Amino acid sequence: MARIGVFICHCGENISATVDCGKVAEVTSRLPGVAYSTDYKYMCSDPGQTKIKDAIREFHLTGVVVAACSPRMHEPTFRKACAEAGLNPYLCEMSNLREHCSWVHPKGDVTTEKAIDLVRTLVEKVKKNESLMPIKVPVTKTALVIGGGVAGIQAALDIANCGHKVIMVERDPSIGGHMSQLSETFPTLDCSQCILTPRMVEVAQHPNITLYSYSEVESVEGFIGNFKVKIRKKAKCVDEKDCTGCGLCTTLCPQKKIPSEFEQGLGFRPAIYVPFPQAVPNKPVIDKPNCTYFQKGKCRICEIKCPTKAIRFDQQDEILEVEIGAIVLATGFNILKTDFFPEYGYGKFKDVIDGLQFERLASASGPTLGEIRRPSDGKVPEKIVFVACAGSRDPAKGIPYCSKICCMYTAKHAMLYKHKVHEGNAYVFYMDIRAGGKMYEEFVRRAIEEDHAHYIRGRVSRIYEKNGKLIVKGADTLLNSMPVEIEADMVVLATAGVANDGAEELAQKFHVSYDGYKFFAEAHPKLRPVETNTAGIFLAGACQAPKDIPDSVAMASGAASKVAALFSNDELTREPLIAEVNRCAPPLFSTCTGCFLCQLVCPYNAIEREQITDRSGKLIKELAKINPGLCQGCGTCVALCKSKSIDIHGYTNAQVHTEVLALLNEYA
Amino acid sequence: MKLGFYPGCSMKGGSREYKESVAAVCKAFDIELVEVPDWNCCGATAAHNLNKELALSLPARILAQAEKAGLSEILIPCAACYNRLSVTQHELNENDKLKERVKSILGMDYQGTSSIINIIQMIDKYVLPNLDGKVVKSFNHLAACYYGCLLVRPHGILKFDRPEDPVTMDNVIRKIGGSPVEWAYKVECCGAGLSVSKTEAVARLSGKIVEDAADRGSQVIVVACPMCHLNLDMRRPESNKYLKRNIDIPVIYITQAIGIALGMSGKELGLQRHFVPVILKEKPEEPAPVKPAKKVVQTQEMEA
Amino acid sequence: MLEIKQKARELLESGKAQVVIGYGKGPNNTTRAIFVRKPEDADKLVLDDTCVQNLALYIYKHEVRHFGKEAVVATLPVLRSLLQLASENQVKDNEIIAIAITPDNKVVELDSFAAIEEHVRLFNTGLTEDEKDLLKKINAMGLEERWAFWNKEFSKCIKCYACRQSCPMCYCPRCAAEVNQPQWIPVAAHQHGNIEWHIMRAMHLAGRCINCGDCARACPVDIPLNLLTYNLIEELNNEFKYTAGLSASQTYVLSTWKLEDKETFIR
Amino acid sequence: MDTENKLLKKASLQKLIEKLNADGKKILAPVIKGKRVEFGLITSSDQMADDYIVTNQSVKSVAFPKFEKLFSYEVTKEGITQADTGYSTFPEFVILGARPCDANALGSIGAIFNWDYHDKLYFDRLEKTTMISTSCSKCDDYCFCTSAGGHPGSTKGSDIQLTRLETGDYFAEILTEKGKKLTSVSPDLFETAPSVDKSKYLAEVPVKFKVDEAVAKVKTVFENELWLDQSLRCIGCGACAFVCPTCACFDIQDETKGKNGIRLRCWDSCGLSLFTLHTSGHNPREVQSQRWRQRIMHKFAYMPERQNVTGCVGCGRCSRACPVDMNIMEHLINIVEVK
Amino acid sequence: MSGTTHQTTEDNSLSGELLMHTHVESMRCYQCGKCSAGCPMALDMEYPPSVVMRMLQTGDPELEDKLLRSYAIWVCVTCETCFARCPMEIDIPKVMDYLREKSLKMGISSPKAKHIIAFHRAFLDMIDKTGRMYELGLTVDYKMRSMTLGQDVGLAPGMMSRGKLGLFPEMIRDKKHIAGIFSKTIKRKEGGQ
Repeated sequence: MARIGVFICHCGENISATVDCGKVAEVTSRLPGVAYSTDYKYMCSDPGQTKIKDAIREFHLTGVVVAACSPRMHEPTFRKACAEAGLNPYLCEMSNLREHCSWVHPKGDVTTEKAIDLVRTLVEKVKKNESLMPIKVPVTKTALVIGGGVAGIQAALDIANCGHKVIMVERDPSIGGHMSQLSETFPTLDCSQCILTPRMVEVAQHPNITLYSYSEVESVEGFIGNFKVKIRKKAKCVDEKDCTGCGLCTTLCPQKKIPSEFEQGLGFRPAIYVPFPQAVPNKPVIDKPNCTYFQKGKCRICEIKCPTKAIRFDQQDEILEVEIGAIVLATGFNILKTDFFPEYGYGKFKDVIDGLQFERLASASGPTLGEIRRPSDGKVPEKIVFVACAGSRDPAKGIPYCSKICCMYTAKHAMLYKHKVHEGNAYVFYMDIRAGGKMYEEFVRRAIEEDHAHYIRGRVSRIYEKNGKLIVKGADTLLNSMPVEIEADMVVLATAGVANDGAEELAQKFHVSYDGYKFFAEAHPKLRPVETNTAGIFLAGACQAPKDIPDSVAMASGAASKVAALFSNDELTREPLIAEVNRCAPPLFSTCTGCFLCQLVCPYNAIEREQITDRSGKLIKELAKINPGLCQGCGTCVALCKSKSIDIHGYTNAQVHTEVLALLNEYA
Repeated sequence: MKLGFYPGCSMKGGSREYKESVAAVCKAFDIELVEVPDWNCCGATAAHNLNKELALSLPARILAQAEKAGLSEILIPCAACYNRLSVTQHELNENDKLKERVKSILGMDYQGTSSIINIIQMIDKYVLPNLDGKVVKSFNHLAACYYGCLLVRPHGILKFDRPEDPVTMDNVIRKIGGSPVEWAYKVECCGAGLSVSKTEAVARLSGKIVEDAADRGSQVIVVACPMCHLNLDMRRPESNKYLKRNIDIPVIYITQAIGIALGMSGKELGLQRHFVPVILKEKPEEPAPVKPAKKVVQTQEMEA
Repeated sequence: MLEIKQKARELLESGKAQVVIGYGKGPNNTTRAIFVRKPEDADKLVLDDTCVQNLALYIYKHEVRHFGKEAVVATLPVLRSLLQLASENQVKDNEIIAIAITPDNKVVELDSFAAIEEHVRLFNTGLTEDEKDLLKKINAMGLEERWAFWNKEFSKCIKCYACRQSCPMCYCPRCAAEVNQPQWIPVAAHQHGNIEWHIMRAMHLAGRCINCGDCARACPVDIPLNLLTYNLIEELNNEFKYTAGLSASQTYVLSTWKLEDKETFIR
Repeated sequence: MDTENKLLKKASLQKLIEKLNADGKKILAPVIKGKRVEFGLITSSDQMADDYIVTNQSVKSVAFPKFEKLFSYEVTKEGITQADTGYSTFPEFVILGARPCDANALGSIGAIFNWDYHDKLYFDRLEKTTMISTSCSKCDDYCFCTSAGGHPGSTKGSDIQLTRLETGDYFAEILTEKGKKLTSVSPDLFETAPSVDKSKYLAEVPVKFKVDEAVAKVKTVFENELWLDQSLRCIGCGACAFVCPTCACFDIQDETKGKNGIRLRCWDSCGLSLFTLHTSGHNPREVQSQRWRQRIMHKFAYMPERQNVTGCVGCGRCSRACPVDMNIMEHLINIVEVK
Repeated sequence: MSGTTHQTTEDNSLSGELLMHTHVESMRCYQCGKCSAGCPMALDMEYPPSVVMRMLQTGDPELEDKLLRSYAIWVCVTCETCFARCPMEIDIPKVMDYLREKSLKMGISSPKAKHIIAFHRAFLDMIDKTGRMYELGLTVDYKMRSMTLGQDVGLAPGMMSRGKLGLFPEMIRDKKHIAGIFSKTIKRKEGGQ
């Protein structure tokens, strides 16, 4: 027989002003199973808590209902008090008389009646409460950072500096990401490479960081604190230990005209190559599809000439399996493909380029050594047109969002151009200037006022080539939409930032959700911006949405701090309020039918398949099993289970049922 | 094979050479054109400028007549008529209420099931596959293929080719031995229906088209629309006046180009009816072409 | 019919199957399920218009599974049941051989889900015109009239669970109606208990019912139970272009979400 | 008492119904409901179904309804108080037109309900019920009463039995005091009967097996394979048991509302898998063949042993109702034929 | 601008009317100007397309009136370039059609556009009468209406000599049908021309 204690709190006058607390205590004391009932001015105070503890001991209470304020604040308080008196804390529940009753209703009998209803409901529930123990999950204190751009680098260094192991996986031969391609950065115009390179080197040299470049994640299993990740190390065909990075091979390779990815196709590289001089690791890889030996079966010049005999043509991809406690996704973004703008001739006219290409032109280490020369004939452009919102804010092209970074880098481009070609003319077609950020607006104004970039408010309709010029047709919407036609030498499109190639597959691999544009989705847009819906997986940088360097770095540090917090304990303590699939005697083992429709709906991927076998190993039955490390207790599986084989501890079917009946005054 | 055929008014008058050449080409490929019985004018720009219901009802009558005659595929060589009929069919198919209203105006049943094709689609579908061995005289000219507005827009409804940079007609020219030029005015507007009522605008717009074609070295402009032809050919004096240049590039229909390649006579194709005399210069011998640099496939590599 | 017998004999003789679930004749010229285990018994198999029972529910019956590899004479509902069961992980690929009839009356052996899927595509799987008419009729009733109609029908129910037991999709070893802690659905065959039972069952079949009609045929008191699922079938078809039992790999429509899903059904 | 033979004119039946109604009795008779014939309340003879073999459901629910309140209770802080049922409020029923097998079957159930415990509810209801059976003038392929110890004109369990004559009038046998009492509402309606050879009006139900042989044989085949063979197609529903006039298994359920609750008795069936499920999860009758065997054994072995009656009257309802064509007569013949 | 500017579409504004009749949401326009930038006739318009859209957005009756009296709506050639490139997929040509029809119905069409309107009317009258367009007749009719007798006279002999100008109109057989269509549409609305 249940022996429930009921404690009605006045909350000063917060509750007692409209609810007759004494009456609530008196009426509820008569409920079957209630062994003790009282009211008090401040239940959360020390004397209040003492009342609860004393009553537990004196009346041998089997459950406690505290009718007070929101459990958000004081549930831990009262549960702790109960635990101190020897009662399992999960046998204590709070009824929220303040927010749910006294604050929202006037004083009166009806209000008191409602308070009684609320308390009675919970009394019935607590009768069916069970003692629960918090769940402990061991934590592997190694983080996996995917992506070696500025966000990944920042996250890796921050975690590593906290003393935890980090594995970094980078798809390309070198880390550095888009930031390493940039010339200067807004709004300070400091050199991108100069600030990034030391960080890249730091990653390579950090004792806590293991870098796998030219590698990809093959598969992910497990859950927070206990991921098992397979990494595919693509064959570089160069022995990393033997190679000294002397670079001789790259100069001897007969293939010299392969468009360089790093130079955005504006420069060339050989088939055995280091993407850029400051690359980390600074050791070459062989690009098999473009290598003469791999394609034609002979050449081997690099192998023959290598002073340390480091070339390994027979090297195969290698699969590594690592145990990981937390994952940071920092896979970055991409820009629009060239077939996106037929009306601008993007991809058709050589001198219509994108922002990243302009960065390479402006970069001192770029194909033109920092001189602004147009790709078609190497001429220094006298007139250059920048087109903002090229693809962004364009629902017709499927990208209604603002790419956020273009306004700033376009201003920067105009400025860089004017700094390098003093007599040149820079035109910027824009729709709005979005320069929210420290020193950002000032930066744009500088481009206009000091560097005399011609800003024209209007969208370009068409660009075509004529006599070596690019005719840009726009309109000035601030001048009655008067047509504007500019004969430019070069056009730079501030193409929209889009989700990276393979983002969707990657998201599915990691079971993180993503939005309609395939950017990874954060768990909460405001309060959990670096977490994903899958516990233990965090986001950093532009894989979540287009963002600039400071934002990416800040987010990376945020993700790193989340990882560090997770790693601060050996075990992860989780609330035991999670779902469980029932078990019963053979031959059923469980009433679960193994339809696994629950598996489909679980947002946390917490449902696994468990096989029941007989002694000889023959499969008897396949059941759903809930991984306590992953389950967040959302209850979706419970709602879907047709055979009612799943229950959530703390909110069992029986508890909810009895609560409903009690509320209808039909309690058992 | 049989194909439904809606010639449109101008083919009976101002652009009869278009009809003549369409007929000649179709005959050469055993395509029998069955005219929509008792067809009427589609209403052109005038109707939709002044009255929406009229603008829908006139084309709907044509389609209804075609349906009644059991014509499931209708060739509409005039780009303007093609556009009006396609748009009408689309609008009525999208809006049942409107369809009912139009049906009551017509006093006829109308389903909207016929498929409508333009001249280039027809050539692409029925002529090109059977072209082998038929070309007797390579169309060895630098040609500016002019598509105009109404063949490609609105793309959502017509769904023909690439709206900003169409290539189907260029491909046809290439197949008959011609060299299409890269130029900028493929889909720019010629001024269309303002030819008579606002000639100076048409002179300007058409002038720019002709000028770009000339500047790119074109020896002929190929069109697929009587309206375009009118503005580029008949309005040449006005456009030359606007340009202060004397450009004498002839303007011919795509069907005439094919006819020429098939070895038909100028008379058969109605070339003599053009204002700008059709004198086709041969494509100059080119110096050995410089091998173009291998097409750069730009890959935007990313981290991991 | 001859071919069916032949095919069954072949399967049993070759050992490809140990039991053929099919239709046979009982006394009084009735049609019933039979379980042929010996090649010589294959002659007992029949297939005619009276063979309407959905045999799919026998394939997971413990005693039948015990015989070994099963083959089943598969009418369209049986095939669709197999696919639906497969999508719910109740049967595995290549586990069952389906002996099916093509639209031009040829006997074919389908031993994989892929083959069954292809076969099912040859048939119309939507509601028939008659079924649609019935649905229209019931939906044409006003709310109160419909409520009265169902109340009257449900009042007949004796809770024998023939509807559940005849349904291949009702494979739960413990039905939700049998959960007694808490007792969500009253056991007694009173009005309240009957309504809750039938509505719960219909809801559990939403997106899963393959419309074989066995529930209604099994009912000893003639409650037109399949009328309940017609509506669900139509709604899911209209709202999500979804039909149950067309593919072994289709994901359950009511537990998946697509960007293009409309939400107009929320009223 | 000795049987009194009377003649009830066709027209008099209607008058009898009116009189009984006026006397406050409720009359249950077979009525046509769609494609089925079921017992329903009538107020006039033309509401009665005319042409039927047996009703789809048996008459047992008059004394053993599909669910029945046993008592009500209230939970208070001090404990539980139990309130009594409304025994005395049972209405008086007259069953008009039950078949001899049905009338006979109430005795079989009665034997169970009066075995180790006298079930007051059942007998109180039965006490208030007068059974006017009608003998069978036709039968179908499912009928096998003659193999189950009955026959189409059996008067066992009836208070009055009517046999329809070719004139449309009824030959009425007043069999019990209760029957006699019923006729007293209007004795003049029951006229003196001419001498009637009742057997001439009865259907011929062929004997398929001897009931004693079946009873003897069933005891010997407990381990036989035939249970599995017979029950392979059984889907384990309760249709057979619920339409059976002699099945008496029930389940006890509590239904609560607030502090109050009622305890109900509901039909149950040994064919349902839950019937013997233990709390532990173990089920002694794990598979359907065991449940099917139990059903037959109970009717033909255990009941004859314990209650000295067979649990089957040969009405054939279970076979007619079975969704998968389980035919009890065919199966019993199989059993009898086991060597 | 008057004080009644920037109404919402629920009001009896022109943009609300447009939304109802053509399903074109002028409020979607975010004034990027791509339409005006690509419009071949923008130079001739006092209100280029993006300005037209802006005027509609204001809901200001004065601006709406100006719009309906504008020359811009008549000079639009419906080349669809604006629609093809509009990032918000606004069907501006449809808007223009609607504005023209309304302008005409209200009798406030720009006097500057009288030649254009005259041409359209002559064109339609021709169809009304014959079912088909007949160039010579059309030209004569138009010139009578627009009083531009001198213009294009030089063309006629050229056309004639090239067989491009028939002397007699081609008639369709079912003229009544066409006349019926006209009387149920354009004439109904304009109360008979």
